[in-house]
Amino acid sequence: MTHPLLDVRNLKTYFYLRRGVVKAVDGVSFRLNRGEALGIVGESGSGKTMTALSILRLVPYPGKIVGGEIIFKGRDLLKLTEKEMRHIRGKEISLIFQDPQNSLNPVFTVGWQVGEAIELHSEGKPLWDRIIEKVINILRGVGIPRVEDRVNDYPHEFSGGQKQRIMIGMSISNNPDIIIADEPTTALDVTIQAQIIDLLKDLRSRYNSSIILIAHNMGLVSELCDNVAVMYAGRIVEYGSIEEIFNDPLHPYTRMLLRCIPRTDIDVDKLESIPGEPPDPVNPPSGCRFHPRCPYAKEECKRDPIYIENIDGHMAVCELYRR
Amino acid sequence: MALLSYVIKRVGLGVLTIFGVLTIIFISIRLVPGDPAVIALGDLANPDDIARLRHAWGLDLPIHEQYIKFMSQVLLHGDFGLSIKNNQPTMMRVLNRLPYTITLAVLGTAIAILIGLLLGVLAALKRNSVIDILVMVFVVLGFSIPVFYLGLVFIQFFSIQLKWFPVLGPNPNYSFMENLRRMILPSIAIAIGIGAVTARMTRSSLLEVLNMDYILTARAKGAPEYRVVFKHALRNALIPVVTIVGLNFGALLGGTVLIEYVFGIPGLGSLLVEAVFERDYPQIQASVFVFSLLFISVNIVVDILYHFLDPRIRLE
Amino acid sequence: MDKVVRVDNLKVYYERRKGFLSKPQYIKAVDGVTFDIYRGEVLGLVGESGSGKTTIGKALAGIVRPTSGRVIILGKDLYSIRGQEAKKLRTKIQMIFQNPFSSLDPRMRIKDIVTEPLKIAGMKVADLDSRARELIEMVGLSREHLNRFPHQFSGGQRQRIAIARALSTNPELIIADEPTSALDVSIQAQILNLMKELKDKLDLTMLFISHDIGVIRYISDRVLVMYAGKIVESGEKTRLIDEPLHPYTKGLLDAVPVPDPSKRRVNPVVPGEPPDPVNPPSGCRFHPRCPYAKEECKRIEPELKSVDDDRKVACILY
Amino acid sequence: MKIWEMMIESKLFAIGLLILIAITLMAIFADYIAPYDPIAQDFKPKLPPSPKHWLGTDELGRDVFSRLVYGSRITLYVAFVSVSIACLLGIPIGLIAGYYGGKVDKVLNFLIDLMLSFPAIILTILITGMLGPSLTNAMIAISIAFAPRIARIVRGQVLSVKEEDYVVAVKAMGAGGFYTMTKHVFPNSMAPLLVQVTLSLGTAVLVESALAFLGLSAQPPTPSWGDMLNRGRRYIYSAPWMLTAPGIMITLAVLAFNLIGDGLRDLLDPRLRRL
Repeated sequence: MTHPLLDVRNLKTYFYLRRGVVKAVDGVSFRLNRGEALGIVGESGSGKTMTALSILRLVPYPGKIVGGEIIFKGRDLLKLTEKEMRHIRGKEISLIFQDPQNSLNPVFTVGWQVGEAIELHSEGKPLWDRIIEKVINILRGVGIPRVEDRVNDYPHEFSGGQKQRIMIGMSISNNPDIIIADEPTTALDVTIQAQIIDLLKDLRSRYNSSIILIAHNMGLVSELCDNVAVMYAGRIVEYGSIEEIFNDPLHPYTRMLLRCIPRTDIDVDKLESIPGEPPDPVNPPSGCRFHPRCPYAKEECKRDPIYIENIDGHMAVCELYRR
Repeated sequence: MALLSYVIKRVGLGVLTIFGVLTIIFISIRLVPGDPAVIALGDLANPDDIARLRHAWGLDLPIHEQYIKFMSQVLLHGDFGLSIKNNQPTMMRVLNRLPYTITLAVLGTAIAILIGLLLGVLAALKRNSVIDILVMVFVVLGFSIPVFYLGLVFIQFFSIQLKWFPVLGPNPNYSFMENLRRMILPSIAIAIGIGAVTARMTRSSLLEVLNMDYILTARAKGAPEYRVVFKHALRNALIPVVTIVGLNFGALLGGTVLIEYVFGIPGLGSLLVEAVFERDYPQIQASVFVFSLLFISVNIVVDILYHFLDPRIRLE
Repeated sequence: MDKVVRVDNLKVYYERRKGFLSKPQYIKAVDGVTFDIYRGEVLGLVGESGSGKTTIGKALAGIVRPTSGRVIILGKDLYSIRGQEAKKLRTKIQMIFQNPFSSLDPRMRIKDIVTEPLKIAGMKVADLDSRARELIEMVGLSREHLNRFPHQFSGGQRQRIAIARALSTNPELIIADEPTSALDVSIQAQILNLMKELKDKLDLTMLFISHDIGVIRYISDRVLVMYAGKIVESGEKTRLIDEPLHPYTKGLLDAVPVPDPSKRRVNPVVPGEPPDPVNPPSGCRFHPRCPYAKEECKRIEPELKSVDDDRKVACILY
Repeated sequence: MKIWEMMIESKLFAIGLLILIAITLMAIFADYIAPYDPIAQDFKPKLPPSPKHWLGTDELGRDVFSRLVYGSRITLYVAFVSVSIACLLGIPIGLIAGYYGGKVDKVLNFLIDLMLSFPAIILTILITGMLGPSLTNAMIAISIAFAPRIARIVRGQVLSVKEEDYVVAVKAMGAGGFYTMTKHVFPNSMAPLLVQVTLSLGTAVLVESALAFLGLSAQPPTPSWGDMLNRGRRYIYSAPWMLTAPGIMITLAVLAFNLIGDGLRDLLDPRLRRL
């Protein structure tokens, strides 16, 4: 087997708060191959965003990566110097955020902001005119109308959908190996969301970039991804191909999560709902963190370590499969 | 152009405010218990003199005519009447004293902004470190120590103990350079309070901005940290800081009165205090007016600057 | 059938002044909307942001005065009656808000929150405490919760409290404005199930506003689809969603990603963005984005016409 | 929250409160604490600090420590009375402006802005200058200067609370304006107002001592910290102790109110505390 493009091993990112330690990411491992689109799904607080930020080593204060390895093209990103890491960010791995309203700097023109991403990773010092030319091409490519007139406009002069297109343009400006998209359509309307998904699909086929799509919306993931990792309370509880996850989920959480989504295509009498609430991040339950809400929970589920079932890459962390 | 029309509107509002300020100043003489002319000249004054003064101040007219006379004199000629002290036009005396006060205010503001930005940025970048704590101690103390006491402490320490500076501030008898040297201590004293406020605002504003998604965007692009802080964050963080500096300029102007008193600087503030003790009502009115005129003007400039700094508002 | 609500050519324009001297502009949030809500049904109101669905909710709740048109609830014109009569009618309408973190007064105890509508209505309740207990247990919380403050609860629990509050006066109409969109899916399912259960048990009449068609399909009986301040289509939910008529409804339904990798979208997406509510396009407001648009769509403003039974659509194609 | 819980939670609040309590006790028990009559000129002038006169004597032979102790009365009295009057004037104006909105608000807001076009110290000097220097007039001046500040804070607070969902929710229940205002808007505006009033008390101490320093507040021989500082200024070479003690006391009093205000803000708004 060839080496994966990205290999995250036992990643741990903790937040040190006054109340105690929040183990936002607590032993997460997954692999991403070149050209693959991986979905990471979970509810709020499951640690999916922090996993993304950890890969770029951009965890905000007071969070810290306290363990694990992030092997990217054979190098452990956690062992790079800050300067080496800067050359990875925006050039080899880029990031798109949830809320386009806040992800562009309000006091600079969009042309300058996209241009900066190019300038920062250019050899020598290219002329700004050349950069702007490139910016115009990129923005045209992501579907901004009348680009020539608009490169010198400020972010607030664009609609939410257009801002997200600009962010996407920025993220592909250096033709990166991996694009991490953190809930890129959550703040957008459904029709605009569909446009953005199409754009991402299109870019993926054009540039052969790998995509990590972070989402809480299962529909979005099924629309775009090849493989899915399901997170719950800081851990991956299930990983598999898109078909395996949606057609044959192993973990009770995945199964219930899928069944509690109100569908547009079928009528149901009663949604399955997961009882209870997600756990307190400072004092998560022992053993399998889902056990207090799980209808199949057994006594063993409360104990560490937990059983990992792995059938040809379809993996679930659940005692149900221990024989 | 949007910015131009905003400037016109803002200046128009300023003019309206100046009208109101003058009205309040006009009314203020009604606060004098009894006849202002009698109080100004003293109980033993000659009745003719009192009548003349009453006439000069327009107190013998019906109130609406007094108002029209007062407003037209001020607005058309900048004339608040003659000073009781030496019969000079009050406005001329104000203008003679103004350069000291303006120098003090400008130097004070400049130093305050310098201290404020420097300490604020430092504290924000070294959050929760010893430096941050020291800056916060400075902020709390600088905010609490009265400017006049601080001036006296400076004199005790820098002038009397260390003999670095003369005890008294500038006055017309010295050369320009000497006067500038004598301005240093008063300017720093006046700057500490506002510097503290600015530092605190800069710190919290910068910390807030550093939490924004667009800062993460800049980092995710691979921008080096100094560029993230000084280019992407500071420009945004300055927007609220500008407002705070503008609002506190009033406190700084009030401070000049006290600092001029402490250092014996013959500025507008000491003129005001002298006028109060001499019951020189026209002089009080003229001096107070110029103080609020300065404050209003600075606020107009700040508002325009604010519009300039923030494109979200600029193009509305 | 018994009508609880009759909305007649409702228009709500918001005034926006850009500056001190400039001419006011009018945001046409709702621009001529007519519909009914029948007793015992859940009417789903679906649309994207800026379509005017929240404004309709507020107009029905009595907090946004219409620019023109009428809102008739239980036979009375909500905005022309006064005094006791108005007060009496208002207590029969209750609202549930989107964000449970801001819709409960942080300084009040839960027992005061859930019984507040009774106090405002001036309703004589023999035992306020027992009513509070009854309400809180109806929404799946327990009586120990009554003495706590809102910040001690999670989002889902707070929304339960908001539901209890809305039920306190035995209202004839409940307006639910995106009650689950601030919640995680697993919690959303709990709240939706609770609302459905209560609807059946208490025979509630409800206007349910949402941008999520899945939620609308689950909870409502009939659906209105809004676009740029107008209703473009209405009808029984299953038929409307399975066989949409209006090009916008079709586009909207197509755009929703389904959690099933075998059902990936194949149709092209609706291009463009919703129009500026100050200057909406002439004719049909959807024409600039519509794949079937003809020349006359720019001129003729289509009316909402019955196609069959209870199905209405505003499009010249029909 | 209980006061002692708040003190444990916020150290700054605790320090501020302790200083304030100390100054308050000093004012209440001045008769027992002060060793000598603060007005009597019983001793040799300008005696340096000694066991007999902890803080020395002033140029008229009065015990500085005794004057300092009695001075706390003036300071607290002026601060509390004038800020209370400012609240009595400012709170209703702010409530009316914020609640009614529209034209009423425009007019009131213009008047508030107008009063705020005078720097606070300048306005108080204008008023005391016209009324004549005295303690009462200084208090009147401070009340007038602070009322628009309070009004503006209340107005801003009402305007933002009015838009909160829970207030809209109450309106949707059919509640009247008066009910909404008294049950929801006003109680939820109180916390930030409390912070501002505390900080205003500090500013009032500052302004009063500035006026006294200029000779525009309490007249001699009344012991006041500002006046003591002004006397000390004249003997900065020969009797430096005369200005140090009152200077530090004014600073401490202002510091106390600022610390309590900041502490309250942190305690009431946990969002800011994270920064």
